[in-house]
Amino acid sequence: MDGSRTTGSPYAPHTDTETAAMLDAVGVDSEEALFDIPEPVQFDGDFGIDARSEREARQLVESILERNDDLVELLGRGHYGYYIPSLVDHLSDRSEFLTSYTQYQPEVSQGFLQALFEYQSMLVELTGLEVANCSMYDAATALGEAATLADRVRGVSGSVVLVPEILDENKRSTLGNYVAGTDLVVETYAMDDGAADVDSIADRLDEDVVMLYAENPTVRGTIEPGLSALGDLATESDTLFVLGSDPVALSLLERPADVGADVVIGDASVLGLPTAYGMGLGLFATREDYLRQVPGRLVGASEDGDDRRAYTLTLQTREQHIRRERATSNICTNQAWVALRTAIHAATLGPDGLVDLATRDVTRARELADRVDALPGVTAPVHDRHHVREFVASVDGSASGIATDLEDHGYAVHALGADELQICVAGATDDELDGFVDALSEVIR
Amino acid sequence: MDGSRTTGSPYAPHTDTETAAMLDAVGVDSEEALFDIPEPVQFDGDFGIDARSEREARQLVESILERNDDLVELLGRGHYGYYIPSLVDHLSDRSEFLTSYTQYQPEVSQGFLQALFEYQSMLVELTGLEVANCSMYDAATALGEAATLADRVRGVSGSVVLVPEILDENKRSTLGNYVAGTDLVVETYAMDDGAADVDSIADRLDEDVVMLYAENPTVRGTIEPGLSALGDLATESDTLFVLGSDPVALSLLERPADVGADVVIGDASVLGLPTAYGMGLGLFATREDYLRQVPGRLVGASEDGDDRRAYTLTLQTREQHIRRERATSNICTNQAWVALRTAIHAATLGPDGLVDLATRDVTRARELADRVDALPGVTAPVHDRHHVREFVASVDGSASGIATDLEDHGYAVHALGADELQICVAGATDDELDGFVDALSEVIR
Amino acid sequence: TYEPLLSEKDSTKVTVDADAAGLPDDLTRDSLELPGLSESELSRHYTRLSQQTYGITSGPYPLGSCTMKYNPPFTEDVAALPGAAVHPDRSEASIQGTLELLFRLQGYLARIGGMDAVTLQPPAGAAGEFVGIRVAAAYHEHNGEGHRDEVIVPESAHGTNFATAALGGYDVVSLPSDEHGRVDLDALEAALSESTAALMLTNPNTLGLFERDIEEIAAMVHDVGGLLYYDGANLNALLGRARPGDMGFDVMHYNVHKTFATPHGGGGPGAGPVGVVSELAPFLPAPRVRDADEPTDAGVETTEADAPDPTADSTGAAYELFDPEHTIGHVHGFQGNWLVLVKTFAYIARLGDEGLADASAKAVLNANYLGSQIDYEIPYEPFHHEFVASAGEQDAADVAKRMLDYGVHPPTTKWPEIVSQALMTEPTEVESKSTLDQLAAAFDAVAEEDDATIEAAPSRTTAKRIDQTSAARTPRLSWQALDDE
Amino acid sequence: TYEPLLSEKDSTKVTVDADAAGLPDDLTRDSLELPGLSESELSRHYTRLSQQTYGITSGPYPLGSCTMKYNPPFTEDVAALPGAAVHPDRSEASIQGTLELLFRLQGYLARIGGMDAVTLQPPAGAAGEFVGIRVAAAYHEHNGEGHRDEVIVPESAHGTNFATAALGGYDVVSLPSDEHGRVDLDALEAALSESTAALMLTNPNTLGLFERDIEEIAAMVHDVGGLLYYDGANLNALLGRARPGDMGFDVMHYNVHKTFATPHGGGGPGAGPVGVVSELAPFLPAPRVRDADEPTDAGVETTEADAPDPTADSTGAAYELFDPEHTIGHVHGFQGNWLVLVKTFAYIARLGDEGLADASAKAVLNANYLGSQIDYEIPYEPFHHEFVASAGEQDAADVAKRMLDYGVHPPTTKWPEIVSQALMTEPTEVESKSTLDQLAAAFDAVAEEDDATIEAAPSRTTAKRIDQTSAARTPRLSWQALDDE
Repeated sequence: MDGSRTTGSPYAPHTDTETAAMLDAVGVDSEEALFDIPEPVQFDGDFGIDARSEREARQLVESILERNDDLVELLGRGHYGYYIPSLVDHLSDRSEFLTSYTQYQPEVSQGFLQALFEYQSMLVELTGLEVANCSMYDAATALGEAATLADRVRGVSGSVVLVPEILDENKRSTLGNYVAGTDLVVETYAMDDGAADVDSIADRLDEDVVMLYAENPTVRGTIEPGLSALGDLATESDTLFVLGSDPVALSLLERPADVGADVVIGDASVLGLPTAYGMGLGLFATREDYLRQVPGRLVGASEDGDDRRAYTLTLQTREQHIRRERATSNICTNQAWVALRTAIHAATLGPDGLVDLATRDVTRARELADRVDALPGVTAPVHDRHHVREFVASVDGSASGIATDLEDHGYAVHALGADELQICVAGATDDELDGFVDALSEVIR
Repeated sequence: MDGSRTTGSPYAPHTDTETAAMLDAVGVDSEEALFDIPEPVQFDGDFGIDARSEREARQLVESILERNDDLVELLGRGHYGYYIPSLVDHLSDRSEFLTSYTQYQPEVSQGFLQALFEYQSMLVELTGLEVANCSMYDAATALGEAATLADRVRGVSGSVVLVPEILDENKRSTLGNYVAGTDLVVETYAMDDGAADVDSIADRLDEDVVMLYAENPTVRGTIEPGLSALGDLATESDTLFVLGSDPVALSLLERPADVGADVVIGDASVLGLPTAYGMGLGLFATREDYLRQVPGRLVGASEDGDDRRAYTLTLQTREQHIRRERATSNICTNQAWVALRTAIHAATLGPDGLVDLATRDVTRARELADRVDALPGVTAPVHDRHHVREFVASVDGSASGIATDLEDHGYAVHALGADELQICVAGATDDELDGFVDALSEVIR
Repeated sequence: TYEPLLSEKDSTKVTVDADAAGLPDDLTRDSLELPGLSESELSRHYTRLSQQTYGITSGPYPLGSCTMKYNPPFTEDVAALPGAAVHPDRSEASIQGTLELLFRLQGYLARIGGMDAVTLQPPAGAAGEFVGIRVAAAYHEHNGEGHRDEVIVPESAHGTNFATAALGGYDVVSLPSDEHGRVDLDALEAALSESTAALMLTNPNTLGLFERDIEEIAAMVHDVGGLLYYDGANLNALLGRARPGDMGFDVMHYNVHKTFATPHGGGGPGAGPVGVVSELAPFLPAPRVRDADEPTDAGVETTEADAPDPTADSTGAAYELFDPEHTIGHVHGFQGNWLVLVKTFAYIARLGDEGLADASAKAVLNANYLGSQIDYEIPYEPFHHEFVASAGEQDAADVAKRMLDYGVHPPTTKWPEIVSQALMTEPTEVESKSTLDQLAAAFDAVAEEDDATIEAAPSRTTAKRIDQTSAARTPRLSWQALDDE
Repeated sequence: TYEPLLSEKDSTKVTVDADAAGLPDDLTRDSLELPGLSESELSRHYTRLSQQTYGITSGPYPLGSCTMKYNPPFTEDVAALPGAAVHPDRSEASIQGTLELLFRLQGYLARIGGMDAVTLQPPAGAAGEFVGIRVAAAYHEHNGEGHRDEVIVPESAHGTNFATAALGGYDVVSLPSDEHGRVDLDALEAALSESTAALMLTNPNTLGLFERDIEEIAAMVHDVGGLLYYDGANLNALLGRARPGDMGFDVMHYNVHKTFATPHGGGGPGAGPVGVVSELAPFLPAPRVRDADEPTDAGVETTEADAPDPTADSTGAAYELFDPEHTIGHVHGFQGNWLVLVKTFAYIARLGDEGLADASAKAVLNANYLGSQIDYEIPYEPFHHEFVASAGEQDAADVAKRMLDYGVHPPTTKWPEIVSQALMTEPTEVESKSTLDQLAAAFDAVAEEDDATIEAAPSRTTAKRIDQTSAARTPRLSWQALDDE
């Protein structure tokens, strides 16, 4: 078997003959001779990891993931299991997209650059802001980046970042790490029946506050009625107004630019990704004023040598590989491929589909709240607000006990505190919601 | 919603505005006005088929296919569940391949033509014959086409097609339909302990026999020891010698050209397709002498206007779209995409992998036969022959009863007649074979 | 850019070791020589080859009679479900899902075609034709009319019609068109006789014209004891507006690729299910699928045409295979191209009545709109889903090659011969107005060009014009043949 | 050929109907204007865009420090398994599969890096660096050494090292190389002080050279109370031959894309797991995963590094999330890029010890072979998995553009600056000798060309040389911006 491949990496193509020829060309006797590692730090143990055939490796992962229970997830709070059209998978899985690198050679990367340019453009339309980057990691890290942006561009001299008291704990914690190297401190503002308490915020806003953060919808599914008021307050106090949202909500709810938002962050992978254990796509859009302080990558239009339109990464002098410790962020690898998926998903829906989806998220949440409210021992929604996708219900008895019992019936919901459940309709079929109401009525009986 | 799409086909892109503009350009008021159907044959009923979202249609198929039991298939007899490397799916699913038409415009079809040319070349190497077409439907129809080829090129004036008495019933039936429009009749020859009875064939071969068909391996998994003898006999009697096989068996067993085969048929999708309820890929190779009598499509090398190598469908004057009722076959659409998959699968294995696979099919079948032979009440293999992939075992008690009991244990095997099981190792993991032996020993207890 | 053959990238010769398999030397080959390349190298090879292939995802593909429409990728996903991978010899009890899908698809197709019973076994349209011809033969034979030895085929029919009739052992009687491009009734009258086994017809015909006299044609054929065969190639024009069964056809095949958007795969796999009226059902290939609780003697499942269509779930009924009473037997090793049938089912379930009817409406609208926008003459009207324009003084094949330079796929050319220098054009329902405008612009640009320009085309494609003559004169059909030169 | 923007194909403006949602007008936007295209049109759009994108399946991609290797597609399949789609807020009991995979991956990585505990949360390499810096800060703070405010970074380091240290609030102290291209020990001595929080290092360094004095460097850093951080960018050179933990590193990140072949996706998603020695484990981000039956106080799972590796099946053990005792909290909304971690696990499970060691061997062999075949000078040796050649009198960026014309992707250029006109080249283990020969031919062809030729390049690409300056001077970052012009 003259041309046999050596054992070892299944993805290294070398035959024995080729390896020998290459070693000969280099002028050494063995691969070992190419390693210049002092003896004391050489590793001669093993990792204890078995090699497997492709089939065996696949079976191993299958056998592990089969341990995950097959539940209908009525979970929300930032991650949603919308149905993803097959086309999104088939197009984004094309190997040229999937296996390409960051577009540092734009002449051979026009396709991906254009897709990212289109992604940016969709977010510009959704937010009404002039600039969107082509991704951060997720909503939490985008919030952190917004805070460091506020720190850089502060119009006031203060140090406070003001966030809702109901802010998701993980987001709050991530923000804490992002501001740990700055002088910023994170403080919270009160909520009034599930919405920002505008009066108390008005009292709090002064020159010490560099950034005000609000979410629409909030983490409890309520639609914020007071965004314009917050925007006005922020303008008056020269505070950066940062709004958290996502592409589905933005298709229906107030346009951030219209309420005075300076930055919009959020998780754009509500379109494009299934629930993926928290994997996300950080949305980051801002006003043109802050263009040169934006973190992350930007794709711009330019011309090529034939004066035809062409796309390229631009304003790279903001970035770490050029500006090093004076960069606007340390981000390098981001979530480009997820952005591609999100753009394709949004495009398959089109504007009609997006508005329909968000509209259904409002009406179906309302209908489900009414149905569970009709059950004895359940009150929903807890907040006298409009909701999108999800709402909080209060229950007689232990919320966590009910949630566990619901799992046994095949449904996953959030238990909040002692006596609240949060329930989400996004991505669920009508049959699944019917089944859930039945299961809940049985569990609380 | 100015640009809304009309309801109807989700794949027709027309907005209301566009439809109106197009009707206007044509000069009619409605789509209905474009149909020139006499009133008596108009259909104004409905099919009673519900429209569904993509998600619902997918769920429907899922809910139906979930009814198929998840069994370990130790079934063979022409269809095998070899593991298919992921790369085969990912490459063959590329939409340019999947959604293209027959290559009647070769200038924009070079890629697929080259892949088919390479497929043909692989079969030329495997069979040793000079010509392979780029597919028939499956082994049974390829056998039928071989008979009509024999009819056309007959060197003798007879009418008999001679096939093994153990020929698969469906193949035999399909052959019957293919020769129904000719003067040919199908007769069988006897087997001797699972192999062709060369002596009785020698007695039978005369000027009346236009075609002699043998399989290697046979449908019972035995390797034919007498192929050269059959080839010699066929040559002497000027009979077309047609051999049935497949790419895995051909990688190890005697090369058809070396035993005097005039035609090789078989199912090439043993590589490239999973068990797919009998879906196949008809292999058809023959000697150059019969080139202009070959059924089906052929890809040839040529040159383009720049004198560079290019590929094109060739010798199309054999085919139905040119020669109509004098064509070599009525085949039009064939199994091109399956041939692509088979070529990719064969290429991922390479010659080492192919020989290894076939070698393992011999050794593992032998080992499994030994293991089940050791069980009380089981004798295996029934035939004192060499086997590849599969073998027949005789059992005390009802074969069909045992097969049913094995299904309850999660294993599918063939029951043949009253007291024989046919068992196949191809594609099964070692764990699965261990489990099967355990299950069998339990079932026969 | 040129992609080398696999064999030009590597050629590895492996000596076969009979001992390793425990076989005697004389049962094995000596060696095997094939390319031995890594996954990465193969990945690049086939990725490049794909990029040199024009598919429906590359642009419009208006091949008349070929019906190239968008293939929804979700149908690939469902065909790839683990539950779809079953061996053909599995017990019926263990593959109730497969049998349910086939049974329901039989019903879908019966209803769509106005037929009583359907076989899903034929693996392609031509194989479906062959089943139709074999069923007709068996029917006549059963009725003591085995002497019928002629099949009538219109001159403009698809080549497979002729070849299929011949393969079935019939003499082919060719039928000319009348001046309007339809069946010439006088010629038909002359062709019909007690030797007539069947007339094979498409409707709309190859010119896109509806055979207005179809009722009379059916009566004439039936009067002499013949059967009327419907070639389903053009069914995409009629969905929900007319059904072959209602027109008097006795047998028909469906091209699932043309009508139900299964991908063509560069030449297949397809599927060519065949529907028949109840009299012919006993002759259909074996096996078919039926509801185990409602079997019928002749194998005519009126139930399958009338069955409800549960939206979200399996029916849960029990299904079984059965052999029709006078079956012609098998025409394929098992049940045809199963994975293609799964895609067919998924597509029909997606569109439903409304979507299917709209597909035909938009297919006809698109053809008529495109026809209204091009400068080439279209001699025969009113056409439906396709039209046949004439390239006039130009050579239609050259026109097609030149259209490639405009980035679109050309129409089918030089067929049917009833139109001189035919450009047979079928845009299908999936093209947008703007794409049709782009196509029309390509037609019209070429219409203005001189012969020298179009004879030199194409120049912007992967390969320039390919020499077909030398390819046929000196066939080189493998890399071995190239090496031998 | 030019592919129009989606917005140039269609622009549909939808008026938002607040009533339909039952919302007051002032809670909704007025309208939404985006392209409204059919599946077929989108399919063509993105298919064409993909064809205008160079991926690892297009050809060699020898970007130094970026480590572009073949991405086995089976890892995509397992990441697409239905069981992988779980919501981050699911109960631990209901996602034992996810937790098992993460736990076992923590163990794999700990063993490969010689570390005691691993967090999988950082969603990219730079995020991993940030975790390392934050963990170091928390550790020093915990020990009453919060005054340490300097991080030392070699001049030739990746830009993220500098930016990360700055984001963490540290002053960056830049460290020059010695004449051999390695850490200058005298300069290090001068840089180290009681203000030193950490030294960030890659090994092999950016020139591909192993830092031979690594033991002494570690001792020096530890002597002043600093921590030693390992940037995993170059780990693909050392698998199975040396481990950062054994060299004295206290913290490290792994670039799963570079070392474990997860696809780069045109810029992400990646994952940047971080491994630490046991002293630092209590400070790792929350949550991590542990065996519920063997929890440890500090969260150091010696069990995860020692656990057996069952070949075919799940372990069946029970797993749980926990917060390390002095955790820095979250650095991501949940657990990072889960689907990427699934692919990482699958790749490591495929290769095993033998495959991983061979990957490094072949990566080093390939770099050395390619280096031996090109005409450009390589000033620093002996290099491992990558080398930095000098374009000499040529402009390295122009050399790169010209290489595109030869159908290959060029190396990383103009970095590290220690080599003038740097061509930083890393072929990885997946390239064959023939591909390396093709690459060498491209290098050598360009080396012979004059400045005018290379300055005019590329000419054979989708776009010709793109004007970066005007793109930055007049930013047009959306189709809206183009429309406004």
